[in-house]
Amino acid sequence: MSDKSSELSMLEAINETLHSEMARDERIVILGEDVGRNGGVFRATEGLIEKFGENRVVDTPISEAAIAGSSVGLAMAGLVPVAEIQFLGFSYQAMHQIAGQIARLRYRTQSRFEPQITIRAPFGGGVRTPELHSDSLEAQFANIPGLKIALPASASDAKGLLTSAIRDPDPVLFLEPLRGYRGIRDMVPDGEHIVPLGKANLVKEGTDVVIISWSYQVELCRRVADSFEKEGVSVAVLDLRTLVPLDTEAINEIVTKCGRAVVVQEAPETGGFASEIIATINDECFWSLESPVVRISGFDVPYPVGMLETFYVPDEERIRAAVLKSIEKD
Amino acid sequence: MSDKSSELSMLEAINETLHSEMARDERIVILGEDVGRNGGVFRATEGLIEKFGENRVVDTPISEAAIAGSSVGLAMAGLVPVAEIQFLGFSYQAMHQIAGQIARLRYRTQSRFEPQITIRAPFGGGVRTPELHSDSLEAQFANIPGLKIALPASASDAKGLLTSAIRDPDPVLFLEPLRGYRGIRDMVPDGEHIVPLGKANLVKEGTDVVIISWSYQVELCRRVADSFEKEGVSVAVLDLRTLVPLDTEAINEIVTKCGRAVVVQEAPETGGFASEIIATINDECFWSLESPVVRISGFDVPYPVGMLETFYVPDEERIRAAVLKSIEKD
Amino acid sequence: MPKPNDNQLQMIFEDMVIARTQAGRLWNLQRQGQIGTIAPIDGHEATIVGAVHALETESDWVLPQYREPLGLRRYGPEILDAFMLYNLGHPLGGHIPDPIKVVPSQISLAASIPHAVGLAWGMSLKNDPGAVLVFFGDGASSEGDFYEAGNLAGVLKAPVIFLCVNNQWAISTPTSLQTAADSFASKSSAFGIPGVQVDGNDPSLVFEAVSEARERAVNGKGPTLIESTVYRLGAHTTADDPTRYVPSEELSAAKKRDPLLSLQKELKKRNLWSDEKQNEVEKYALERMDEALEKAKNTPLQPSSVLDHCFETETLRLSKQRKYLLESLGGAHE
Amino acid sequence: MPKPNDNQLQMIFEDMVIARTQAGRLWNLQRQGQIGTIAPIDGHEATIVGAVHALETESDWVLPQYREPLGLRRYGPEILDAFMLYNLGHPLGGHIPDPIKVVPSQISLAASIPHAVGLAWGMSLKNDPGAVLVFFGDGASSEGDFYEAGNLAGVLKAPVIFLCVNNQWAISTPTSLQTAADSFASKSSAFGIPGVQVDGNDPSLVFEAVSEARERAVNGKGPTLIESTVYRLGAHTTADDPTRYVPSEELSAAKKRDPLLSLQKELKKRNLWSDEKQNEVEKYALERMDEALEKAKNTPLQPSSVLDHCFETETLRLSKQRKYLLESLGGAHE
Ligand SMILES: Cc1ncc(C[n+]2csc(CCOP(=O)(O)OP(=O)(O)O)c2C)c(N)n1
Ligand SMILES: Cc1ncc(C[n+]2csc(CCOP(=O)(O)OP(=O)(O)O)c2C)c(N)n1
Ligand SMILES: [Mg+2]
Ligand SMILES: [Mg+2]
Repeated sequence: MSDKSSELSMLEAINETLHSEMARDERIVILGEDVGRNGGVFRATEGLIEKFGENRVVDTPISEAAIAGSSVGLAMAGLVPVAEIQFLGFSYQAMHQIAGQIARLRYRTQSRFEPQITIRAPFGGGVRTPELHSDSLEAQFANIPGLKIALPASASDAKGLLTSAIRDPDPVLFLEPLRGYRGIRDMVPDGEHIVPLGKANLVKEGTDVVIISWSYQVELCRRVADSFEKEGVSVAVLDLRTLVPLDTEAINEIVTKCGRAVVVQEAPETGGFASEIIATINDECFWSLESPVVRISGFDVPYPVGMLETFYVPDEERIRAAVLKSIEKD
Repeated sequence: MSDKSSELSMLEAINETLHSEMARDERIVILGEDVGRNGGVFRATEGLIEKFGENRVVDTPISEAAIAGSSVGLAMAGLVPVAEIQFLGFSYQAMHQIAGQIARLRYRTQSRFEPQITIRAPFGGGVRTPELHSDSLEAQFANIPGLKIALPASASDAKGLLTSAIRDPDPVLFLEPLRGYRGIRDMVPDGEHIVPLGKANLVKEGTDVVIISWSYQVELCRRVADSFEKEGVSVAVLDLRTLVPLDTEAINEIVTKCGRAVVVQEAPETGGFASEIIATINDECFWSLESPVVRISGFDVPYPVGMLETFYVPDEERIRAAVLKSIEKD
Repeated sequence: MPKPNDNQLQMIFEDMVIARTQAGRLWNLQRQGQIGTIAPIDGHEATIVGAVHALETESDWVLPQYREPLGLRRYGPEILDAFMLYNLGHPLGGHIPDPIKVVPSQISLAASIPHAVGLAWGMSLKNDPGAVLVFFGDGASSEGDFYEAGNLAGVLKAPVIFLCVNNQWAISTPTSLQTAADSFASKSSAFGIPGVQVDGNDPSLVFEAVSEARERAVNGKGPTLIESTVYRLGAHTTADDPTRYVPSEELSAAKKRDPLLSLQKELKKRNLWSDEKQNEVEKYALERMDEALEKAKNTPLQPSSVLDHCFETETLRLSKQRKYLLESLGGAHE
Repeated sequence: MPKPNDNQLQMIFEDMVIARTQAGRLWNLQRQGQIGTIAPIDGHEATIVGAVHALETESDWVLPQYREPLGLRRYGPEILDAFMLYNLGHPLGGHIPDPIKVVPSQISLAASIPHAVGLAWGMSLKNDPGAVLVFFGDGASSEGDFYEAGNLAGVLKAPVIFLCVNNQWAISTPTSLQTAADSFASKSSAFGIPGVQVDGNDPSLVFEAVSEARERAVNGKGPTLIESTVYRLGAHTTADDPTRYVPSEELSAAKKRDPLLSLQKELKKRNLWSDEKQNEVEKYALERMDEALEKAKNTPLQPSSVLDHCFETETLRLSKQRKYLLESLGGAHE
């Protein structure tokens, strides 16, 4: 392990990680739509087919269910599939394989078969995509037992979490924010870099109120927290990094310390993962709450078309208002 | 409307409602696996094909996605599909049609097309079924904007809610508890009986603590509440009846009155709909809470095999303990 | 068998020229950042226009994938108007008004195929006249939805026409990696329905195949699967770089078979087309597009419309969200 | 073409008799409430046993739907042991131990077909010898999974054998409502692979077809779709009442073609079978089942094992749930 690092976009970090993991472990097979010759529609898999060949980097037919379903078989054969679903919205086509099969393989066979399967998929708003390209479906997956969910908010975490995801003996859904592919750049450690699944990241210390979030929204939360500094309000930011496993200890600790919390998600409000965080806070540290937790979400409508996107996705202004609401004296 | 009523099982109430709605509205078409000659594997559609013919009661191939997807087209043609998914677990095969198409039809066409579609599916534990027959997936659907979710807890509500569901111009997922089909019997009004979507039912008044639940679990909650009566503890029971729309007013009112709440669900804890209820309580009436809301759930594992079922599904003992925990003085 | 007559052929070619011309303008508009990602129609005109001209617009429904809208002019100017709103990211882009029998583009591949089957089935249950035509690509044919819907349609004998536009590519994936089947048409065996392969660069052949399929459909003989073979002459979309994967010789060869070239030549020879006519039609096409763009740009949009049309009647929670949105907009945006 | 020799045929028939006998006992056990819902094998024995005897158990995988377990005896006694645990609702019913190349029953129809393709593909990537055989019903063939997986296998030339057991019914749905295709075998055209139809009441023919398909598979020639035609002689499951929908004349006719009857006759004629042998085998079958049931009943089960095997390493939340469960059990159950 080296202690050098390089500035990379999240996309570059992901691509680099796929390269190094494939070189490390011969069992890894990449499969998905346009992942080969084209290097992925966002270039996340660029250069892999040239380096590792057509047997290990496979352009599949447009069959999400078969991509997920054949990954089960590949894992049974002792390989390590890293599948790409071109956009998370199309994981619905594979839901019976992801939720009904991949997530249950270990349980139903009592560990005879190990589902060492990673499913990568881009998601999230802000780049004016067509339908079903931007939807934040993480909460729906979080209610599926047997599946882990990682959502990096930085290039460095993208590398560290993807490495953990691929090596994890259980299935991991690895969600990549579209807006972060080129929009997020930071210093990424060279060489092997591991961020364990289940450890949240206290992006910013603070004592008055904590904003809890994940994926691209963390960046907005950080900016809002910074902006409060000048005003003498100390705002912490906790990046969950993974929803399953959930770092309840980190949540407990920081909420107990601050006494006030805001949860930010892009997903629709009803049944979004923010409600799980609020329920977890209720379980873990209700008595330290000095005000109700404030949640900021997308609305309870399908992800909208381009012209309406900015009115849907939570922005700094809304997060700011939520912080103010959380700390207002009543 | 008559004010007579008859004692029916939930299954009988559903069957009767399908008969009377089909007679009332010629546009209704029933489709699904084994819904015709066989009358449904639980006999929910018994007698319909004989009365309304093969054009209106259709045995489809085993293609859940095509059942849901062709329902979209039937609705476009001006018909009113009432589709059956044989077990809710197999709605995963149709998820891209339910979540990606049915729930969005109105929004994406700006109401040119009306998705007057009902999807019925049995679910829930307690009857030792094979895999994927018992899973409580309601929270995953609740995070899908554009879909309503009704889950009756009594035969009478089954009739009233199913009538509303079929007549609603928007898609309704109508979930029928396996354990309730024959296990729940009560007085059902004869003739037309409507229970509006979005109105919770205060099954039992109470002042010390309220148990909030839905579907079959309501029955257990009621029993627990009754048992507390002798001990001088006044336990209210709120049956949500529908998760979307959610009756936040009823939740607010009863939680404000009691100051203490327990939420009971069969689904896995993480990301279950109980967390949405807790978040809603946090939003609506945080300041009236005298103790943290207690949630009782299935565990974060796939729904287990028969011999382990009783250790998975919440029972009266667990609900009782939760009530005690909620009211214990600290 | 029904071939387009001279008048029809002229109208078909006119629509093809208009589609190609407008596609060029659209590409530029996208490059200027005026509209979002688009999927060019280039190379698909003969198939789309030829197919649509074989339908009865009053009774027959069309369900496009996403590459078709510019070729659906025969169904009325409303299609282009809605398409320009769609390209701007305006919600009304999804609203093609009654009574136009065209459903908006479908992004989720193959997802509209079961809709088409349900619609056709519903029409026959209601004894409505007409048939349903659904467009989809070679790539989309690999989705379970295609097969489940095709099989269901076969059983129901639904009046539906499955039109697989095989343009040789699904983004970067060639048909050789998409299926090992002899042809896409041969997949019809799985449904027990006829499968027809047609040269999609010749609108007369497409017209003929669709006419026959329509005959079968409206006469209770059930569905037909048509594979129309073309070549995607442009990029997959404005976001795609086909030079990464399309062999340039293959593309040049395909350009020689450009459906517009051969038909233009033939029509000119038969004095059914002229350079003046060509100029006139191109001019019209651009004017029409500018007009539609202008109209789209001037179509008002309330920010709060993000919350409209989720349900017929707003839920309590959506009302609360609307209040929040309006407050957060400070009233200024409304 | 490879036919089973006399010895093989004897072994096949023995397994068929054992399966039928055990199925009868199972039915009674279910009726007595000793085990959960089961799906009888009656009528499917020749297909299942014949197919499995054409495989190399050391190298070839089998993925059953749910009707097959009693017919998989050739893969070892572990299959029945696991199956009895499964019937009791014991979690170890899903654990067929290494190195037995059989995957547990699949309840989600067609869901194991893509698994079979992935497994076969993985084996060929690793240069492992052998092939993969996946069983599924006529009804399951209508699921998108079948088509997507079949198409993928065709492209990959994966060493997989798709064995569609057409028993004429999917619960109450007859094949005429399941598909309009000429046969289930003909669906292979959609994948560009060979499709074979075989009389599934004759284990020699099934053996032959599977042997050939296996030859193709292991020689890099890719997948085969086999439709084996039988008749479901019993109820769909113990929860089903087939008198509601199965025409009784059809059932009586099918019973005359009972796969056990004709083969028994033939073997007896050739002195390869006798009444004594029959009795002996039946007795063995019942003893073996009782033994497996006893063993299953005596397999210990901790209530807290409901929380085992979700992940390799327990998450924080699962540990908390385990603590809660153990407390709520009051320690008494452990
Ligand atoms: C269900 C689904 N999966 C993946 C995608 C992403 N995607 C968009 S277009 C495309 C290729 C489609 O190819 P084809 O169906 O041949 O149509 P063409 O673009 O060639 O006209 C893909 C994979 C999608 N839109 N929907
Ligand atoms: C995906 C899915 N949908 C529905 C069911 C419910 N179901 C169980 S068995 C069955 C019929 C299956 O028929 P077939 O595949 O022909 O097998 P058979 O029982 O005849 O052997 C159905 C519909 C299921 N198990 N899985
Ligand atoms: Mg294509
Ligand atoms: Mg069958």
